[in-house]
Amino acid sequence: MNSSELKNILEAALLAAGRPMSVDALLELFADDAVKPGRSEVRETLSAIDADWSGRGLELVQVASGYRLQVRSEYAPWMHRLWMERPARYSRALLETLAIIAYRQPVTRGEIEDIRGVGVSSSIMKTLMERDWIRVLGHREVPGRPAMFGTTREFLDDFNLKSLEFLPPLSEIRNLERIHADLFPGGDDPGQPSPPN
Amino acid sequence: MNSSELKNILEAALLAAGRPMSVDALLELFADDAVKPGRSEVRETLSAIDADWSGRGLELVQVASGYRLQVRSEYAPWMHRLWMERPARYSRALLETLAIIAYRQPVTRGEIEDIRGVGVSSSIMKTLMERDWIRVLGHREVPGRPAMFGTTREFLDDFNLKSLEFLPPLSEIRNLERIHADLFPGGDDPGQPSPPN
Amino acid sequence: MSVAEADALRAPQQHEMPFAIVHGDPVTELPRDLYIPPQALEVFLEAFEGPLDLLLYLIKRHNLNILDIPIAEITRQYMEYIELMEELQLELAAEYLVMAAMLAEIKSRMLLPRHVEGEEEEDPRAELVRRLQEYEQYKQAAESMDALPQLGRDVFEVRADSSGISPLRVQPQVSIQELILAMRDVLHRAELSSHHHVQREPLSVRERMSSILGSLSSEKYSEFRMLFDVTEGRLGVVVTFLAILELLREALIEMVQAQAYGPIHVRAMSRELE
Repeated sequence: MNSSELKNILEAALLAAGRPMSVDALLELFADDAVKPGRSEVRETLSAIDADWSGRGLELVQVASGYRLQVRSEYAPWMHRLWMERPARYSRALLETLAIIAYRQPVTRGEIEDIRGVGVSSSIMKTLMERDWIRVLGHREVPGRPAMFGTTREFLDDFNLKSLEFLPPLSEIRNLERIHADLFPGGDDPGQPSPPN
Repeated sequence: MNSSELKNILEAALLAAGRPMSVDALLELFADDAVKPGRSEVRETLSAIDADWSGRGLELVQVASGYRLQVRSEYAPWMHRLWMERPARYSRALLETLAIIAYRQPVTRGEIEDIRGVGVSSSIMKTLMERDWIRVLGHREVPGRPAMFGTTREFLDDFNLKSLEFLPPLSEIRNLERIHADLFPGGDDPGQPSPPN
Repeated sequence: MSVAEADALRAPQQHEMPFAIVHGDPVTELPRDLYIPPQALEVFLEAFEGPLDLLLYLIKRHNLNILDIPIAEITRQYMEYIELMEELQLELAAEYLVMAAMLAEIKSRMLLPRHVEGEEEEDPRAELVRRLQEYEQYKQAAESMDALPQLGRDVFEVRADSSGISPLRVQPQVSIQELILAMRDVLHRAELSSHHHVQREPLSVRERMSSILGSLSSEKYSEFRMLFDVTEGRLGVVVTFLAILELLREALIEMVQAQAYGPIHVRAMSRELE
């Protein structure tokens, strides 16, 4: 086995193993070979592999259990997109709740429920809080002192609004067909109101 | 981003993803970048990566789900020593069943049995399903509504195939026109696997 | 079963039948000094994937033309094989017996005189030949498929370490349009549930605009939320809100908020009173 062959095998093994490989574990790969590489030869080859990867996306590092080829941390910003956890779309109930908070703030959960005509689940409020889109502005001075919710700066940022004034007025929203046609020229109609029962 | 940076990112992604990456999936990595590489730039960089790995332990292949950097088959003897378990060798019955599904899809279990002249065991179908190599495409509208099976993207990926067209061609039937006509009443070319619809 | 018994089972004309297939090579002679466990014979049985496979084996073994099978000879050999199995009391798949019956039928039809009515009669072997060829096609396809580089057997996935890199948790994106459409739905529903007063809506907003303006002074700020009367229910509240928005749009009123999220105060624009 020549040295480039040895390097190919060791590099492939480091990449395929899915775990760090000690020099012993690497030597083990050649148990069936008539001519086995020596320990120092393996070490030298690891140095050569390390040199090969300098200035590239991976680096050879030595951790407690052996050597491994790992993605350089400077590439993390691109790599973490490899494992995007993409949750499902938000529910209509959540969007309506957010819209009511945006337009009616400060507003209590009870008021939101009055407007929507149905209860608002705690998980919706929790999701909106976690997303940093809404916050508690204070408490209404009525029995029970319900929390009043309003939108946040993150909400404005995420929706690309300079301020709440840039939300279209409700009076326009209700003449919808025109807006609708403008918004969805392709004929897609994700916002069709649910038909009345 | 210069071209060597782009190559480093794409190479690291192919090495770290643990799954084949389509050009679209690779482009997705740059969603946050102000200047995003173009599709043709990505393709050119993939060619450069392919060239970089020539004569080394890995190769860049294109399978159904995208591009994959994989250890070349010539290094299999050493790679097998990485894991205690030997890879499963599949029985002829399983391989013949899989071949009939691959070439004849959509096909029912009864049709597979007709071709093989012997029953297909449930355990074979179960193994193929568990392996994610086959799936139910629908049901034949005949009494009993038997399930029709076809192969999956995973099957193509696992057999290093870009699409069904790359399956080895079926051997020509050395025979009389009469038999040929019986076999392929639609005038299909027996030398080509019929791609699924 | 002893070697002697196994020996006795071999009829003289069976010498070409394999007793086992070892590494693909048929073994036709039982090693004299070896005890063959019954499992080994089962392995031999399992070497065939059914009657078609067995027939193909017999045809190949004797270098026969698949398009012109000497049916009597093949039937004889096939039956010997079946009998051997039965004598060994190995369970035989039903398909082997069905094939035996089919062979017997073809054989008898072959014996009948041909060209009875002058019309070309189909060769009694045609269906069998068709099935054999079709099976052979897929048998070969299975072999070629098995020869393809298989992931995990011939070629291997790689997985560079990325344990230091956390997955990107992406929240669903919502566009302002979706938000507006959600609000539209809220308004629609509010209207629908309010006794179908939809057509009166613009009017009541106008009315409310007037009453709000009337209640506001340009000298003194009023608290925004005092303009709402929750006892009016959601429709009333929405109407008030719309009226305020419309007044703002028309620059009839002015709203101020001393601090972020603090109370909002409203007053009529002074020029309106001039």
